[in-house]
This record gives sequence, C-alpha cells and structure tokens, in this order.
Amino acid sequence: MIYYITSIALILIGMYAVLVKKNLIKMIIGLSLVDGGLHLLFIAIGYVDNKTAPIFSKESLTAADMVDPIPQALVLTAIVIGLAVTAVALAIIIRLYDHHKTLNVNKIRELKW
Amino acid sequence: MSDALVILIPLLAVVLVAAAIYAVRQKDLLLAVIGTSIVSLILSVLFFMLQAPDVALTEAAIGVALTTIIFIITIKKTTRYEE
Amino acid sequence: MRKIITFLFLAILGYYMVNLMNQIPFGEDRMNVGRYYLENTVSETGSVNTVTSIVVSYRGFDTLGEVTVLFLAATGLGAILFDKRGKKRRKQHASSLVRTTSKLLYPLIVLLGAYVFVHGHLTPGGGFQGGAIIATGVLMMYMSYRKFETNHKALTIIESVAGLTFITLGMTGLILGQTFLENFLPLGTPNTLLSAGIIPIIYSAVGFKVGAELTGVLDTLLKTIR
Amino acid sequence: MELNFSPVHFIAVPLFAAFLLPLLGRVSQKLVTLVPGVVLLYLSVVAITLFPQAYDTPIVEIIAGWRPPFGITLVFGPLAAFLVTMITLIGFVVWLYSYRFIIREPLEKYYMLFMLLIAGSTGIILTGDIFNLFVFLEITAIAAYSLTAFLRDHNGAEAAFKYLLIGSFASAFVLLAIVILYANVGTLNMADIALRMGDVPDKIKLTIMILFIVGLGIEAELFPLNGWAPDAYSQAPSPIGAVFAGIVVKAAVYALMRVLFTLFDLPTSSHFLVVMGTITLLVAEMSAMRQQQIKRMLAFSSIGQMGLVLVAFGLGTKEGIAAALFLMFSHAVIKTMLFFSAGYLVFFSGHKNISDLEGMGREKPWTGFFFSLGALAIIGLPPFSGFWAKFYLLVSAANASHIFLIALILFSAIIEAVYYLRVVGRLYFKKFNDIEIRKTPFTGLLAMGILAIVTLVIGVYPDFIHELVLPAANELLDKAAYLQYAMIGQ
Repeated sequence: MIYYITSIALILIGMYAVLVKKNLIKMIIGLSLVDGGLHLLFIAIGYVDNKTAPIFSKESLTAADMVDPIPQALVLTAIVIGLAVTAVALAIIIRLYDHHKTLNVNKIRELKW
Repeated sequence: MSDALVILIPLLAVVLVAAAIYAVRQKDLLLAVIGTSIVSLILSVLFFMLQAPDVALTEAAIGVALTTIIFIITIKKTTRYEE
Repeated sequence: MRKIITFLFLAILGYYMVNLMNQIPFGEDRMNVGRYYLENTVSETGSVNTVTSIVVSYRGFDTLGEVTVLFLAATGLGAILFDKRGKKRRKQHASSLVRTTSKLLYPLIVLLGAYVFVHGHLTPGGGFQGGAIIATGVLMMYMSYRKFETNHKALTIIESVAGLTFITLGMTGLILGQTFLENFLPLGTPNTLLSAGIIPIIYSAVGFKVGAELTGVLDTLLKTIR
Repeated sequence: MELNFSPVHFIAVPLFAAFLLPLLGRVSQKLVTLVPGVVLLYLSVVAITLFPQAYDTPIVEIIAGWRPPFGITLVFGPLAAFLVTMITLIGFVVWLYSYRFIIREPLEKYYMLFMLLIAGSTGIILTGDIFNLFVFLEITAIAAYSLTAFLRDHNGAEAAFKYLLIGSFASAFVLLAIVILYANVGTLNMADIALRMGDVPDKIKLTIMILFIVGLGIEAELFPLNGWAPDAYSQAPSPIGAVFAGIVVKAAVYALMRVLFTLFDLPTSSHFLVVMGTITLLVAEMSAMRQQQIKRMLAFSSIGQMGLVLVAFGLGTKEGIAAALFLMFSHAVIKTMLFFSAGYLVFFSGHKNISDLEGMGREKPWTGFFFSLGALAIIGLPPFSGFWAKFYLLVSAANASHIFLIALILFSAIIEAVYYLRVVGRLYFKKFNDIEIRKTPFTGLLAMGILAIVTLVIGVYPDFIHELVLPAANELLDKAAYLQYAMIGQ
C-alpha cells in the first residue's frame, strides 16, 4: 500500500508542477515526475508478496515463485518513451529561450492559456 | 520481508516525496534537477525491491543518468534561475 | 487563484485514486496472461529472463515501436535544432587525473554496455540499458576531452543499419515462418549465451541503435549554440 | 504472388523507409524526396489489394507467432481497411504536395518524420493490443510535435511546446487507464479485455472510461481539450496542417471509438459523445467565425467537423456510424485540399490574415479555384461529397428521431457558409497590388486536382463510398463478431 500512496503522491506533485509552475523546465520536470509515479504504480501492481524476479537463473526456480513480468516489460517501454518526449521538449525549450530570452510562460505570448 | 526493510521502505518513500517537492519548489533549476535525479535513484531502488531488476537497471541508466544530463545541458544552454 | 483551483482538483483526484487503489490489494497474485509467460518462456523462447522474452519476442512489436520512438526523438531533435548547430565547445580540458581515468574507463564502459545487451536473455538488462550505458561512456569522454568527437556519419549509419536489421529480421520471420518477427533460429540450451534464437541478435541491434541514438541526442544538444 | 501482402506492411514498410532515408541522403537528395512517394504509392496498392479480402473475412495478423492474447495482433477488418486506405491515399497526396513545397533543410528529417507519422497512425488503426496502441499513439504524437516545430520560427516552437505539454498529459491519462485496466483484467489484448470486462466493478469501469475519453479526447480534439489544435495547425508547415486534419485526428478518433465501442457498453458513452460533440461543434464554429488568420479558421472548422463526427458516432445506430465514417472521409479529402490551397495563398501573398488575401483568387486562378471548390464542398453544396456526408447524417438523425440534431447540422452548415463564403468573396473581391507572379508548382496543383476530382466523383457516385462504410460501421457495432475473429475463434 505504501507504494501505491507514494506513486499517487508523485503523480499529484508532478501534475501540480505542470499546472501551476510558470517555468518551462519546471513543467517538464513535472511531466517526468508524473511518468515516474505511473511507472512505480504499474510495477507495484505487478508485485506479488514473497516472490522473486522473473528470471530463471537457478534450476530450482519455478513459475510459481515469480512476480508478474508483464508490467515490468511495459514499464521498460514507457521509460524509454518518457525519455524521448523529454528530449524533444527540451529541444523546443532551447529554441524558445533563444528567441524570447526567458523561460517564463507569461512572457511568451502564444503560450498563455 | 525482513525487519530492516520494514523501516527502510517508508523511509525511502518519505525521502522520495520530499525530493519531489523540493524539485518542484526549488528556484534554482540545477538543484531542482538534482532533486529529480534523487527521485529517479530512489525509484530505481524501489523497483529493485519490487523484484524488477530490469526496470531498476533501466531507470538507473536512463532516469538517473541520461535524463539528468540532458536537463543539465538544457539549463546550461538557457538559464539557471527561475524568475 | 489558479493555485487554489489546481489544489482542489488534485486533492479530489488524489482522494479518488487512493480510494480506487484500495480495491486493488497490494502484493496479491492476480496474474492472468503473465502466468502463461512465466510457465512457457523457457520452453517457447529459450530465454531465461522472462522480461526479455516478453520485450523481444512475445511483445516484440512494442519494442520495434520503442526503438522507433527513440529514433524519432533523435530525428526530431535534429530537425528542431537544425540551424543552431555549432562547433563551439568548452575551452579547457578537464584535469589530467580526470582525463586519464576516463580514458581508462571508456573502453570498459563500452564493453560493459555491450555485455549487458548481449546477455539480455540471461541476466537483467538488455538493449536499452546497454545502449544507455554506452551513451554515458561517450558523454564522459565529451566532458574530459575538448577535442573528443564522435563521428556523426558513423552514428547515423549505425542507427540506420541497426534499425534496418530489426525490420529485416522481422520480415525474414514473415517469409521463413508465418509471421512478422517470428523466431526462426533454433532455441539452443537455456542459460547459455548462444540460445533463445533471434532474441540476442535483436537485442544487440537494439543496443547498437539505442547507443547511437542517445549519443546522437547528447551530441546535438551539446553542440547547440546558445 | 510469393511474398504475400500482409497488413504488417503498413507499419514495417514506412518504418523501413524512415530508417533507410539517412543512408539514402548520403547518396542523393533526390532519392530522399522520391522514396517516400514510392513507399506511399506501394502502401496504397497494398491497401487496395487487401481491401476486398478484408471486407470478405477480416484478416488477423499475428506478430512473432504468438496467438492472442499472448502476442500482439493486427486486426484488419472493414473499418481498418477503410481508414488505412484513406490514410495512405491522403499521405500520397500530401507527399505530392510536399515535393515542391518543402524546400527547407533538413529535407531528410522532414520525410523521416513524415514516414514515422504515417507508420504511427496506421499502427493506431491496425493494432489489436491496448498497450501497443499507446506506443503508436506516442510515435504519432512525437512526430507531430517535431513537425509542428519544423519551420523553426518562434511561433512554431511555441505551438509545438503547447501541443507537447497537452499531449503528454493526454498520454499520462491513457497510460493510467491502461495501468488500472491491467490491474483488473490482467491482459492487454483488446478482445480479451472485452471478454473479461464483465467481472470489473462498475465504478472502476467508469473511471477507466473517463480516463480514456480524456486522454484520447485530447488528440481527437474533443472540447475543452483541443486548445493545442489551432496553434499547431496554423504554425506547422501547410502539408502538415493537412496531415493533422486528414490523418492524425482521424486515427485518434478511431482509437477513441475502438476503445469505447469494444471495451465498454454503448449506452453509457453514447449520450456523453452526443453532448461533448455538440459543445465541440458549437464552440469551434463560433470561434471559426472570429478568426483573422486563414489557417486558424480552417483549424477551428476542422474541430467543428470532428464534433459532428462524434455526434454521429454517439447516435449509436449503424446508419449514424456509417454517416460518421462518410463524413470523416469526405472531410479528410476536402480539408486537405483547403489546407493545400490556403498554403499556397499564404505563401504567395506572404500574409496569414484573411484580409490580406484580397484579390489573390484573381492572381492565382487555379489555387483560388481549388480553395473555392473546397469551401463549397465543405459547406455541403450538392455536387460534392460534403453534401452527401451531411445528407446521410440528416437521414440517420431523422431515423433516430433526433430533431435537435437536425437543427444542429443545418445551423452549423449556415455558420460554415458564412465564414467560408466570406473568404471566397475576399479572394475575388479586388485586385491584389504588389505581387510578383510566380507559378504554382505542377505537383502542388496536381495534388489539389486529385482531391478535387475525388470529392466530385464521390459527389456524383456517393453509393460507392456509402457501400464501403456500411460494413465498416457494422464491424464497430458487432462486438461479438469482433471478439470472435480477433481472438481467432477461441
């Protein structure tokens, strides 16, 4: 349960940053926090008490001893996607700074909403 | 679950949330990014504890190292302090 | 004002989510399709790491998409920052201690990355982690040496060839077997390096591709003029 | 034929081309511009070849040899066949238009992103797996962000950032929905999920549905989640504006409908769709009236049309869905043509505002002609496909005895007539003074000409498309049959 609460807290903190903060980089930091929270939530859902990682490294391990592998595989994908989005976002931020010399949303005309 | 873990996990969770709040509140973007990298680091430990070594390794390599680095490069190319 | 509304919205959302998660007990076994993977991964794919067999074989199509996403990020970055490419770099070298250490570590890090992706079907880790490790090594060299240059041409070629390998393997599966990405090589003995059919080949291609792409991303960002 | 065409080509071939382009770029720039066209032509051929087969018995393509629900499947039924064919054809025309329109470096990256966008949107339509859908949604979205910022002026970057922020929020919601869904059903194949949905408590079901509607609704331009659209449409290069209206939004609407119709029971979501669609339509049409810039006007008009599509889907009858699909096709063709001609009008005059385009229709007769044609078609005047789209919509609304809806469609047509005819009037109103006459490239005119012919032909023979959309609509409604073949008879 503590994992659930931690991940929900992380998601909410991230969303707060995206919705309230005025700094472009802060917003992207918020997005990556939301992503981290979602990943933790997903892994926590796949966890089974007293089971081991889904790798048959020893002969003695059987399928009944392991946690759910699917969330792990999916989170792997999601982490990489998160990195890609962050990289593109930061490139756009560099362009915006180059033109406006500021990272403040309020000073960039089109971004007000 | 051993006794040490019973104390360790809530402690990590608290540090994680604190680091996240720090990252959002800190006006110095460089420190804020360090905050997010601490979040990623603890996430990676938690993944390991949840029996997900693959994900822990990925989070360590991508979340802790690379994401932090591209954030820092961006801050270097733009500005360090939040107005 | 905006803060208060956001706060209220998030408080409601949080309360609702905690409530919702209460109905999904933690640590309970609710596997369904996952059970099948665990029971059959060794016999069907020859890979002892179930996560790898899911990522590369059962859900290999996702991984193709994932590699594409990184490729997309590298391409998009190149397009967005196209006219801001420069050659300006740091003026001084790092201290000689740092330089010597990184020169010694660099081959080791690259080797470690390669080890991680070649052993993806045996141990934790795989193409993505290995590629990321290699990119970190390259970054270290960037920071220590002023004149260190990655060969941009070589990077794009590695990127393209690795991507083409992935799809060609998939298409070969379509022709030799029945379906795209089908494992057409013998599975071998589990827990040995040369096992699991095309899984190590695909994961190595992914490793090269991810390494080249991430290095490319770092390179583009570092060389942007502010 | 030995190498049998299979639906996987729609994703693998554009990806292959995207990976190949950097290598080709080393050889010759000419190849870089030509290869995407060849690829899209090839895909159109594959689509048309597979078409009859998909209508006969849906093709279910298994990836990597794992039968569902363990592996990922591609489901190529009538609906997918219809939409994929539409996407490849529009894609080909967009390439034809880009051929001479996009002359800015880096050409190579433009075509790579374009190919990836095509692969992503066909992937959204073909996949039978919910997480795979998420991956393709992200591919499409990241390609769209990058292309929005392609022109590298500050407005493009601003629009792209806005789009990226809202889009990432959307994908976070979609991912959250998938996480909660997985926690309850333990599987990811959409047909398998639908089979297991019965055991899920209603409250959780509702939550998942709302999360999906919010997440996918952002990409599908549902009100009030469409704040990104006008900026992105107007700041992206003109062919990409057309791609957004003709391809990206259509794929997103498909994703939303597939999730709502297959995973959830209809009655709960259909009222919601009608209400949201109506609001989207009204707000967008009102905003379109007030726009000064021609491309922003087109963007709002596009949002309005998507609102109409959602309302039609919300009717929940076979006729209603068929009308929605007809409207999607007709809108994709006409709006692409409008974006193309508006792109050249803006390019030649150097102004984005409608008021600065006065007299352009006389200077550039063909471009002006195609714009006027598109305007008349989208309002819904007879010999064009737009007329039949609205006609079928009216008939289905009447059959469902939705009097309110009939009034709504007529009302929106009147507003559209007002703001489109205003622009057309401006184009021919008076002479444009300071202009250097340059010729519109032939490929650009050819692209617009093809679309004009398509809208006219469909306007004359509407039955042709109408007979294609009916089985497609049936596929969406006949959940049992979908579950049957998507699970390969299990």
